[in-house]
Amino acid sequence: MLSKIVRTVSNQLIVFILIFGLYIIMHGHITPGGGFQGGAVIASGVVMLLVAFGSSDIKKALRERRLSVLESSGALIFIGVAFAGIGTVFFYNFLVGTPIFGEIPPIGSNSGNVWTGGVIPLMNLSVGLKVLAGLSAIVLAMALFSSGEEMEE
Amino acid sequence: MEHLNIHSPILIVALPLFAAFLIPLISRAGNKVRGSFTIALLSFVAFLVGILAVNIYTAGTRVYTLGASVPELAIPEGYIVPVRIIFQVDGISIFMGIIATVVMLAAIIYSLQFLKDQTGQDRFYSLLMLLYVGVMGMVFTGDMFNLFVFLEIASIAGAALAAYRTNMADAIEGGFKYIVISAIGGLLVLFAIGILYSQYNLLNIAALAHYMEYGTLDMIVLALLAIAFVMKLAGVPLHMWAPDTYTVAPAGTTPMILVASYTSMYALYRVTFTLYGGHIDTTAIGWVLIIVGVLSMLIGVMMAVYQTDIKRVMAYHAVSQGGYMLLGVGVGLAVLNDPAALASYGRDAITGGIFHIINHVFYKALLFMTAEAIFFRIGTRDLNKMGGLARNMKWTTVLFAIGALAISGIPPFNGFASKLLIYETVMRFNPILSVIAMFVSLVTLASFAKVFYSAFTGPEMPAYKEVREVPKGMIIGMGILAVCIILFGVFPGLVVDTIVAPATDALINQGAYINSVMGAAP
Amino acid sequence: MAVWSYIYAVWSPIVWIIALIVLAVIALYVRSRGQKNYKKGTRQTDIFISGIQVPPAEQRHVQAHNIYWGFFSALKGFYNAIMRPHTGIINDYILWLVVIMAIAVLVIVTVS
Amino acid sequence: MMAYIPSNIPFVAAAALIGVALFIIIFRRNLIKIVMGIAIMSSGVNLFIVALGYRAGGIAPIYTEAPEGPMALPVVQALILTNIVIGVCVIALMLVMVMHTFRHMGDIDAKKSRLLRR
Repeated sequence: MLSKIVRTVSNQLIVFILIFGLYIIMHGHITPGGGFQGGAVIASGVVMLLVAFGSSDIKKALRERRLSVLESSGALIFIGVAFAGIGTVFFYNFLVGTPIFGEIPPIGSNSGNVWTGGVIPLMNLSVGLKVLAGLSAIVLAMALFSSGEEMEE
Repeated sequence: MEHLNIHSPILIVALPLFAAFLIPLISRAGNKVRGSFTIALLSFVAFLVGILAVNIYTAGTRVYTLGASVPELAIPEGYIVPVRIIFQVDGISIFMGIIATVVMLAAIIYSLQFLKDQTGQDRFYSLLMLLYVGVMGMVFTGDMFNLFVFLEIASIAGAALAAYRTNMADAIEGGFKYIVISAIGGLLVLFAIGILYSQYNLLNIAALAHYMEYGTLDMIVLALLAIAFVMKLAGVPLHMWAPDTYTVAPAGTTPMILVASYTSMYALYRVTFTLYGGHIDTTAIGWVLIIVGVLSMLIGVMMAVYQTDIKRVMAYHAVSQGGYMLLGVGVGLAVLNDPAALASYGRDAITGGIFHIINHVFYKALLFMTAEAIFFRIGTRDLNKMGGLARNMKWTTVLFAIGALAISGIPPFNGFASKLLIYETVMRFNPILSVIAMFVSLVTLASFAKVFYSAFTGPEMPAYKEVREVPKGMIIGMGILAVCIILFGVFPGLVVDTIVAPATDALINQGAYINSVMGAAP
Repeated sequence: MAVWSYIYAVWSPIVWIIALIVLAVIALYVRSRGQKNYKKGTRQTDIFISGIQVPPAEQRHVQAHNIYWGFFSALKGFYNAIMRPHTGIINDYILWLVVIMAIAVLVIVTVS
Repeated sequence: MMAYIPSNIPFVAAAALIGVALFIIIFRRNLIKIVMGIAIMSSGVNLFIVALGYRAGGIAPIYTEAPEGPMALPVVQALILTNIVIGVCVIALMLVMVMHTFRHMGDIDAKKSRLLRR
């Protein structure tokens, strides 16, 4: 556990890291980034908390079981979205033309419309969920190992 | 039904993937629910594999394009090359798929009892499903980069499974060796794919084969891909990881890791026969395969006789039997451009080499399972400490004897059928190779006689007076494989005609594979 | 369909089963000629080695590393040679990979 | 001759990275260093592949507010992105195994911590 200044600052900063990570996840289809990158950003926020507060405090907040559920559901949403298109073909982009992310962007340079991309933003979101849960679990497990504790089952 | 048939190539890969991530959630409901869910899902997938197999044997190669408006639309309107991810299933793909599915079913049924009191079972089944996904994806995909991705999925899952028993120091070591080898092999494959992409702007195997020019860079790519896959299939002298990994992996997973190795063998054949077919000097490459095969056979079997760890004996035999497959297919490849020799013995040599894959996977899976059954009951793999186990473990003894006779090529078990084909055809190509193959078979028998004597016969050891037979589920898992072994041994002609001959045709007939994707090209 | 013939060999399950039955009949006949008037659990079924004291079970069983002793002894040089590369060190495995890779590139480029 | 050198620098760097990585993996017995070698090798391959898509004066292949001009090839970037994700998994798994090796053997030297040989 580090000093009070570091703890307070990282407590405030984690909000911005979360928002930035979510921004990267949700704008993955029009700007650089995507699910993995955003998830990695949020996981780096978890690393910051680990450094600031020590692994035993974080262990109480981030249960391995919760992370596991989050990770599984991220993957399930991804495959579920892919399955939803199986009326035509697996991975078919069935949302094109619907109000949800269904607008078709103009060809060439444009100003960037978030409501495009069909199923791709949904997949980015699910990948982001999976990556943030998975990377956080890995980092937490390693931190707990180095401090001599075990991850609870 | 029609819908299932159309979408079966992707469902076979996607359903286990879905299940792999659903299993951690289902595990909350208890071990029984998870077990029955896994078995039910795998039975459904096996049913789909059956549908797809029948369809392929009657209607030819199947193409499934992900994300297109029609599954068969490999090349979109206005393009001249395929741009989407394509699943392309032909005779040899579905052959490997059948092997993986049967072994997976047996392994799951066996593991349900084997792991009863272990912790972390939800992760075990998730990883086993992921390994299955990796194997099926590798054999079904028609895209070089997808091949790499599924290779890595199979490697990661396989390494994590090999190191599943983290309380054993050697298990961690075996898993670590496997992941290092796989990571470097995978990076070599990716490097080769990068070179291919830089030259042709393509990733699809059929399209690459269509435009292949075979310049110097392509030769380097061939060497990179071939050596990476030879290492993954444990060919001498790159076999040293195999005994370490197979020895420590838990019983249900060792057969699946073995199948993953032979999936790399499939990839090697796909690269040499389909991707580079018609360009390479088949005689030279064929002889390279033959030399690797003969070295694997000899060194594998000589190392196996020396071992005193029961699973290590079998692991070295896996290396040795891999040599038979390379020998058979190598002979076929060496005479591929000679129609007379190909018709008289080359085709049968390839058939023998491919038939040996399914036979070997079945009996080696059975042997690994019996070895792990002994470990399950007496807690050691050291042959020096065993003795007289046949008195208390009658079923295990019988099943081990079936596996040992099959691997030694004794009729009426399936090892005899494929070895006969290999001896006969190799004899006409080069008699010395055939003599070496028979000698290796002899040493194999000797080595299994040693294992049988040390473990099962002899006086009853006081330490093992109270040993009981393994639970019924484990015997059923092994029994499935034993029944397959006997059936394949008694009716080899039927099996060869139904499932092995289409696989051979798919390898030899490069044009059909290319045409099923590129046929629609303008 | 079940009969499978090739140049030098023929495989037929029926012939095999007949041969198996014949062998079984012979084996059962030989077995039936044996003595049946011994009693289990008495000294009649004990091991007898010319009156020597019978050693305990662990010492009667030949251990695995002693089996084929002559074979390994005769091939000592060969076994020393093939045991040396099997070091079990991961670095050596990769070294083998790099060496074989270089050879393979040379072979394939020169052959074509 | 000199004109070729600048455009080949990425490939030279990739080759150097892969060479360094192979050197580390072959000659360093420390398991952590082997993992680092694999990470470096992965970077080298990634650099090689992403350099294939380079075009002189090209911009990032994103159409949002894109200026006129050629774009770099996006497919290779998608490929290496996949490889980066795979690399993260592989390296995490390897590090966990090294941790367990240290716990069991008290050493992370490849020679001293081995149990399986011959």
